[in-house]
Amino acid sequence: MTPLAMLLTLSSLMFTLGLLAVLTRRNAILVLVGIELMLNAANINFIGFWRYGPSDPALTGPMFVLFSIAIAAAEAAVGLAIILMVFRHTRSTDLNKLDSLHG
Amino acid sequence: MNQNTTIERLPAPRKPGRWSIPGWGLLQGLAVTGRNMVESYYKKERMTTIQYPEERAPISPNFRNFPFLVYDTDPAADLRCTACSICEKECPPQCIYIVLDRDENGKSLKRPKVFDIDLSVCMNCGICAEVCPFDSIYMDGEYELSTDDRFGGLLFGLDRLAKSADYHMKLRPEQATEVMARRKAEEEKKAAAAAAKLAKAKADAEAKAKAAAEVKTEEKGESE
Amino acid sequence: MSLLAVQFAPFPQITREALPLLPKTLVEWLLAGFGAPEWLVLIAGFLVAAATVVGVFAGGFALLSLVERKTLARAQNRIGPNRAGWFGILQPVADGIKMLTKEDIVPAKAEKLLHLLAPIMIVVPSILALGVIPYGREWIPVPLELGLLFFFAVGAMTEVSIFMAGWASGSKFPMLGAMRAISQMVSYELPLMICALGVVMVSGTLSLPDIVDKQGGFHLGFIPAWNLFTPWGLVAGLLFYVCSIAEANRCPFDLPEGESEIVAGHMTEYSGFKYALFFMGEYLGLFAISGLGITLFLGGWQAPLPGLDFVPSWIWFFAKLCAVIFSFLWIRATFPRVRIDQLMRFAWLCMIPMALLTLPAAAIWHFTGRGFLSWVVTVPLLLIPWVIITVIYNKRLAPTLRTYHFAE
Amino acid sequence: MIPLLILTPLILLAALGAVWKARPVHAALLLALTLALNAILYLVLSADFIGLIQFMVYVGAVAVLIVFSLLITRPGDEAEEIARRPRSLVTGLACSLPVLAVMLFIVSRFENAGQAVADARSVSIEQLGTTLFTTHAPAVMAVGVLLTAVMIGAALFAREPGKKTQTPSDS
Repeated sequence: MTPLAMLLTLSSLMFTLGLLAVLTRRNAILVLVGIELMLNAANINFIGFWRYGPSDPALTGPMFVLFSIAIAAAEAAVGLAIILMVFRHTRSTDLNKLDSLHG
Repeated sequence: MNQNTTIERLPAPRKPGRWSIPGWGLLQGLAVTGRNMVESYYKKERMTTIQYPEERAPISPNFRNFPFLVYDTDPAADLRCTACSICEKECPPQCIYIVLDRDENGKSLKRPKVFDIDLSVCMNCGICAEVCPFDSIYMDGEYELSTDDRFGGLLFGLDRLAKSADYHMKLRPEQATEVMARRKAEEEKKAAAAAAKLAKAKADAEAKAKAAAEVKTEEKGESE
Repeated sequence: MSLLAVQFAPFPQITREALPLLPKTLVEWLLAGFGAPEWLVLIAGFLVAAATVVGVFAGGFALLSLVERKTLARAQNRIGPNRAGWFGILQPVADGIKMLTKEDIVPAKAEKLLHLLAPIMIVVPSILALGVIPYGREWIPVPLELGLLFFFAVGAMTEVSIFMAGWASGSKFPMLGAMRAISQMVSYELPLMICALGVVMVSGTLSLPDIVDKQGGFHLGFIPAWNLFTPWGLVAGLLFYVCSIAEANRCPFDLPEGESEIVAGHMTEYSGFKYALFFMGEYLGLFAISGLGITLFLGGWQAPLPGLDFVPSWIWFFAKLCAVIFSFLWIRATFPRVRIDQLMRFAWLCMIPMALLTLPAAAIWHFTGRGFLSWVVTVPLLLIPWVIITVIYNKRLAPTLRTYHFAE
Repeated sequence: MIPLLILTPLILLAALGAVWKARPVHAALLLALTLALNAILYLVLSADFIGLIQFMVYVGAVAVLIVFSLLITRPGDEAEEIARRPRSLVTGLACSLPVLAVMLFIVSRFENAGQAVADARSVSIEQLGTTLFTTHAPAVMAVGVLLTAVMIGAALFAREPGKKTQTPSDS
C-alpha cells in the first residue's frame, strides 16, 4: 500500500463516517460535526495528492485546502448562527422537531 | 435630606463643557498605586502593618474577652470571690460552675472550692463582671487562647482564672483604680465600723463587767 | 574497560551569548564522548534544551508568584509575605508543599478523564509556545520558520482545555467561568493576531528570530529601531498589550475567575496539584505572551541603546520580560475588574476596528519608505479612531455627576 | 510511512468516536481531537503552513464554536438518541456504505496508476504567499468578500431580536 493509497483510504473512511453522522444524528450541531468531518476528509485528499502526486507550481492542493478551511470556518459560523436562531424560536435543536414547513 | 442627594466622590465629577481624554483616569490610577509602591519603602507612616508575634497592637482598655477572677495578694487564700453564685445564675450561656468551699463541719468558708468557666461556651457578654458585688470577676484582655485540646484546654479552672489585682491594674487602669479606691473606702469604712463595733463591744463588756462587779459586790454585800 | 576507551573531544568554547545553552552543550559533549549514536546525541540535546527553557520558566513562575504578592502588597501599603525565609524567598516552596500535600478532590458528577486531562492540557500549550521564542542571539530553542503561526496555533488549544475544565467539573461555576473565558479569549485573540499581522507585513517573515533581526539598529544613532517606535507599531503594541492581558486572564480582564462572582471560574472544582497546574499554565502563558510581545514590538533581545552589546543578549530579553511583567502587576494592583458586557463591547467595537486600522497603516509605512512621508500619512490615519473614541467618550460614555434617587 | 501508520488509525478512531458518542459534548471534543490529529497529519506530510492553519482555525475556532453553541443550546435526551440508534443506523449505513464501497473501489483501482511518489516535497512560506496572491488572487478576493458577508450575516443572525444595541457575537 503506497502512502497515497493509505491517505485516500483514510479520507474515504472519514468521509463515510461524516456521512453517517449527518444521516443518523438528530442534533443539528452534531450534524454540523459530521459535515466538518466530511470537509476534512476532502482536505486530506488534496494534501495527499499534492504531496505524492506530480509536481505543481501553482500549489493547487495546499491552496485549495486553505480556501476550504476558510470556507469551512465561514460555514460553521453561519451554520451555528442559524442553529442558535432556530433554538431561540423552538427551544430545541432536534432536527425531527423542525417540521413546521411540512404543510 | 432631600430626595436627590448627590454623593461627591473621587475623582471630581466632570464639569459639563470640559473635554477629557479617554484613558487619563487610568493613568491617574496608575500614579496612585505607583506612589504607594515607591513611598511604602521609605515613608514609615504609610506602613501600618504590625508584625504580630513580635509586635502587638496595644489593646484598648475597653477591649473585653473572657472573664478572670481577681485576688489581692495570694491566689489561694485571698480571692475576692465569695462563691455567692450570682454570676453563675446570671450567665446567659451558663458557662460558669461554682462549688462553695466548706469546712469539715459544713460551714461555709466564703470562697469557691471549684470555679470553672468553659471558654468554648462563654460568649464574652460581660454580665458576670457587671453583676459581681464583690469586684471579683472582670473581663480579660488575653486573646491567645487557642489550644489543640478542645475540651480540657478551654475549660478554665481556678488556677488559670485567678489573676492578681496588679494585672487588673495594668490591663484596665481606669477601672481598677476606681475599684481599688472604692474597695479601700469600703475597707476603711468596714475597719472603722469594726473598730467602732470593737469599741462598743469593749464598752459593752466593760459595762457588763462593771455591772457584774456591782452585782457581785451587792451579792457580797447581801451575803455578808 | 570501555570507560578507558572514552574519547572526549575538546570541550566547545562557551561564550557569554551561549551560556544558557551550557547544559545542552555539556550533555551533547558527554554523550559524544561516551560514543553514543548520533541520533541519541541529537535527541538528548533537544530534551536538555527544552528542559532548560521549562526549568527557567518554572523557576520564573515560582519567583513571580512571590514577586506578585510582594508588589500587590506594596501597592496597598502592606508588606507581603516575609516569613518563609529571607524576605519570604521560600514562600513559593511553602506554597508548593501545601499544594502538593492537599487532597485531590474529584467531584462525584465530574467526568473523571476530562477532569484529569484539562490541567495537563492547559500547561502543555504554554510550554510549547515558550519553545519558539528567541531568548537571545544564540538561545533559540526551536527556530521555526512559522514560529508566529505555531505560537497562535498552540495558543488555540488553551480554549479547548479551559472548556474541558469547565465542563468536566460538572457544576455551575466552572461552566459559567469556562463560557466567560472562551468568549473572552475568542474575542481578544482576533485583535491580538491582527496586531501581530502588522509586524509580519512589515518584517516580511513569520519567523520570530528574523523578526527580531529586522528590528536591529538605531534611528538617529540612539532610538532603537524597534517596532514600538513607529506610529503603527505604537498603536499595535498597545493594543497587543491590552489583548495579552485579556488572553492571560489577568486583572482587569480576569472575569473567567472573578472571585467575587464565580468563585474561581473553571478552576473551582480543582484542588491540590491540579489547581497548581492551572496556575502554572496561567503564569507560563503570561510569560509566553509577554515574550511574544517583546519579540514583536520591543525588539526581542536587542539592546535598548547603542554600545550596550557587551551585555549578553538574553539578559536584555529577560530585563524586558521583567519590565513587562511588572507592568502587568502594576495594572493588576490598580484597576478593578470590568463587567462582561463591557469586556465584549470593548473587544468588538473598540479593539478590533483599531487593530484593523494598524494594517493599512503598516502597509503605508512599508511602501512609503519608512521616512518622513510615512509619519505624515500614518499618524493621522491612526488618530482617527482615537478622535472618534474621544468624541463618543465625552458625549455619551463619560461619568458625569451621579445622582442617587433613593440614597440618603 | 511509519507516522502515517500510527496516525491513520488514531484519526479514524477519533472520528468514529465523534460519530458514535451519544453525549454531544463528547462528540464535539472528539471532533476537536480528530481535527488536531488531522493537523498533525498535515505536518507529517510536510504541509507545515496548512497544518498550523488547520490547528488554529479548526481547533481554535470551529471546535470551540461548536462546543460553545452546545453549551448555549440544551442538547436533547441522550437515552432517546441511543434508543433511536438501531433504526437510524440501518438507514445511515444503507446510504453510506455504498458510497464507501464506490470510493474504496476507485482507490483500489487508483493504486495501480499512483506511481509518481515524490519523496520530499515541502513548500516555503514565500512560495505559498506568492502563489496565493498571484495565481489565486481572484479566489482570495472572493473568499475575502465571502468572509465579510459571513461575519455580517452571522452577527445579524445571532443578534437577539428586539434589541437594537447588541454587541455582535463571536463568529
